[in-house]
Amino acid sequence: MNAVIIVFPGTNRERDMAIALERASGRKPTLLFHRADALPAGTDLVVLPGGFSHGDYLRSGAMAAQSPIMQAVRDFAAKGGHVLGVCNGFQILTEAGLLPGALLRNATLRFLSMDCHMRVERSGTPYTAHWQKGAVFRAPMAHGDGNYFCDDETLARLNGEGLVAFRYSTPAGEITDAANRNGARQNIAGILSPNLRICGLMPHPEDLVDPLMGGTDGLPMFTSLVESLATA
Amino acid sequence: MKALVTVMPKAGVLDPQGKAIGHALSSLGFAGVADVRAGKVIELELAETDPAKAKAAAEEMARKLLANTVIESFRVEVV
Amino acid sequence: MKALVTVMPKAGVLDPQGKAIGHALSSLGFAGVADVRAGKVIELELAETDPAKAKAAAEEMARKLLANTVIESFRVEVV
Amino acid sequence: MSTAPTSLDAARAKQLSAEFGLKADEYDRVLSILGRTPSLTELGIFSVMWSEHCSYKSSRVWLRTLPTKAPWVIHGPGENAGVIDIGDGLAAIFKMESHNHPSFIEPYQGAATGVGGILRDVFTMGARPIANLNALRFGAPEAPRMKRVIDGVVRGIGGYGNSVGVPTVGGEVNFHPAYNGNPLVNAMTVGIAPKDRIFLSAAAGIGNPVVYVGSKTGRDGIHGATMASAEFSADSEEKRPTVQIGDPFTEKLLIEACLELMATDMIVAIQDMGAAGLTSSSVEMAGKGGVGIELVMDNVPQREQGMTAYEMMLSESQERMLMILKPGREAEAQAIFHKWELDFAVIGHLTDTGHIVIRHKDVVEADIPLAPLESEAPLYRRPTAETPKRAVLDAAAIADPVGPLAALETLVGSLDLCSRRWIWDQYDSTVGGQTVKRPGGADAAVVKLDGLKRALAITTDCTPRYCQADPEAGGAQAVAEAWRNLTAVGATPLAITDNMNFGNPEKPEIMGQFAAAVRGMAAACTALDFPVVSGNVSLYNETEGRAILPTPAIGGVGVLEDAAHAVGLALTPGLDLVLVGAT
Ligand SMILES: Nc1ncnc2c1ncn2[C@@H]1O[C@H](COP(=O)(O)OP(=O)(O)O)[C@@H](O)[C@H]1O
Repeated sequence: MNAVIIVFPGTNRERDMAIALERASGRKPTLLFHRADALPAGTDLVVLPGGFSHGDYLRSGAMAAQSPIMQAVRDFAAKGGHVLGVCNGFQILTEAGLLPGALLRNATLRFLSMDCHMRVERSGTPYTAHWQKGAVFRAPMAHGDGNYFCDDETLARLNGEGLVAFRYSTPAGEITDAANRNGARQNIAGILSPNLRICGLMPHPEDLVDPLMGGTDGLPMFTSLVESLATA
Repeated sequence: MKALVTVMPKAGVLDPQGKAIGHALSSLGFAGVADVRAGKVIELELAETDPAKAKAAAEEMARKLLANTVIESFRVEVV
Repeated sequence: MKALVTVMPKAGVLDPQGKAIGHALSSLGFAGVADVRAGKVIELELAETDPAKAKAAAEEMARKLLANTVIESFRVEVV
Repeated sequence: MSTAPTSLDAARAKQLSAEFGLKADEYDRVLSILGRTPSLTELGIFSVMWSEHCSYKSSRVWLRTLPTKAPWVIHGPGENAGVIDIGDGLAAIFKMESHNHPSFIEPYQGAATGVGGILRDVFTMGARPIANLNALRFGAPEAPRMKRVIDGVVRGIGGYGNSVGVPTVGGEVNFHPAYNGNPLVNAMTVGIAPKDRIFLSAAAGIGNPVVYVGSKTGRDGIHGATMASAEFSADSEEKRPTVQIGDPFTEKLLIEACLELMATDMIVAIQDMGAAGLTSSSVEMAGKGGVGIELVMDNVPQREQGMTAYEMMLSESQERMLMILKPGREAEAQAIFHKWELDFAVIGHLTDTGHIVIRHKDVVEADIPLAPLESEAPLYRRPTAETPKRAVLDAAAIADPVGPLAALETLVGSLDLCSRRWIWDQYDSTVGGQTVKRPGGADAAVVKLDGLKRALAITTDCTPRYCQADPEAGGAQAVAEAWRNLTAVGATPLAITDNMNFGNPEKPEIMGQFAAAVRGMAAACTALDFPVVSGNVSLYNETEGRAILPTPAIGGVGVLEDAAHAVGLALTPGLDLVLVGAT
């Protein structure tokens, strides 16, 4: 799997992502600075990692969505390429119009840094193949703007087409308000594009891939990707 | 000339900041505040001297960057 | 009636947001943007019907809560 | 071009010197060093360099008595941060610093810029910052403004650290009415560098270019360093200078750009612009290197119109660094900073005059010999009065009116002991992917070194009420607690940084607390082979004549050869509980 991690000014979880991808695939991903206007030949997966691109001033992800490299990412996606956006990366994907909706300020108005649980709503995708539908996993979240919003029509479509990937849940898998710390619509933590190749989510599975750091709950996402892309 | 771009959350979009401000105002004892919306204002100092052109340019900037029209609406004023 | 409270960073106070927005606008190819300042606007829906009183109340809210007068200045408009 | 700066009117200069915080005899020394009345810029430079904050004039005689050496110490106090050998060819670089006064005036920005400042102290030496900690003391939550201060400080620390992407992995917080008008915000950063690639601040090479990088200079916090050295009065809210605003995004770019430049061989010396910005960095770099320095203010990147040399030399705008480059490498270095969208300007060069010369608009605004500026800096051995020893309480003789269960409940629910989750839930503690023990997980935070088995354990500790009762025992206890917290996670304790927060040193009882705390710390450090490698002093922490509790905050660092051996707090079912030590 040839993974490329895009580094914007202010990106800060590129190393975490590189560690997780290398752990799952045995290969070091390429780090690509946002000024590039093309992806390396043979790219299988583009990752937009977490951080505060351009300080997240104005709106999270808004300025990064306009970076030169994003045109190449759009073209890659249009040709059916796989794109993963985590946290700030998810925000950038929505700002760039590659995923619907927007990430508003957390309903608590505070930065939220803690482990959360998510229920897998759709299995069998390149991102979730290693989980059963309904499986629950844990991951740290660390964001100020993670409150997923979309209009009713979009919401109906996401639900109807099975494009909600993950919802915040209790450890037992119940979808409750208390589990929905940032106030996201219908506890949505992550979504997929209609072709299931673009995925955005707020929490950080890449920070939970090593028993030393508290567990390997996040690893299935990366092993799913490695297997799907190896056979693709 | 100066252009003021005011960006507000669209009607129907959750506005946690506005809600929290409303809450804080009432706990500070301010009565009669029915509704609060919190938005942004961006002041642009433009080289352009023609008001109509300045307004058009600022609107273009708002559409492309300053506002996210999925959740926000904007208005531009030239002063 | 409606009161608009506009809160801006004081002159001379660093405005990292404005700086970054200015930068982004120029890399998007917008020329002729000399300076950008980013602030907040808070729309208050007030029960008060007397404009002068509404303005005074909104100013009081701005001083007490909406603006941080150490680093921000504000203006109030009643519409 | 004129050659000598224009002196101020003599009477005006004397009056201004007092306003800038110079004592009458200190001002006389300025006159004798210059042989004339200073210019405004010169007076500004003297007053900040001789302020408590920059000169350590009240504390230096005591700080010298702290043990600072061990075979693993690479650089002790005197550099931007302390440097120790942690094995595998690596060095840990760390320091703690206060931002108390700014955090009271504007809690969010004060705390945020405190984090920014301590990060720069660490990455300026070549380290990538891997962990932040914060030691906080607040007043009673019901005291005026205190809720806003608490909220703003915690948000500010999180806001800055989260954005630059350095995990905030630990800290401490206490509440006491003595901090009602003077909360303490002490921030600590730990970074990692190859031990043979440490960057120092001593300038060298006559003719070498002096380079300014980072943000532009504005009129921020002019005279902040002298403010940090003056007692608060009720009207200080009026006198405040323009508050410094933190820009963590620019800091993040500065970290990446500096580390990229440091991977080359272009840098001769580098220092961050901290308190008293351009003044302290240029004076210290040239002073340490024994060279002269000439700066042209016209070349300083400026954010505002019409700034004077005085304003630029004293500005405390954040996210700026000063460095000396090897000759002829300017263009290469500039390319790196432009890639990261940062300002880069050659603002002067090193000279053989031994003077600092400031030019602006073809006028010499300052010309000061550096040697006496340093060697004749005031140094005080202020009178001390010992804190009276209190009678030892006979625990057995004290009645128990509540019973152990109720007492336990009260303790667990008390402000100083209740859960700190509400704080660390706002701090990104996992970014970097190396956090083995997060806040609340162990007695010290444990952060692994990327790609290695090795990990660092880090803690901050101090119990101010012990220090109030007995400053010597309290100082020793704080060091011992740091040592215990490190050993409790399985680490070998190596060294400490400290942040000495005290009241007005001109009062003998305060200076007595300071001296006793240092005695206690020194004794504990010596006994435990746990040297002090860096630190910071914050004095004049008083409001209307009432001092804070003596608060010598200790930041301890230890090493674990194998991160997998780190021990946490969580009890595991089936194991025995063993109490070690006498009760
Ligand atoms: N200001 C803070 N920032 C981050 N973590 C904190 C802060 N204050 C306390 N903590 C964390 O809370 C936990 C308990 O703190 P404390 O009661 O001071 O610990 P101890 O007394 O065991 O040393 C520790 O893990 C500590 O790092």
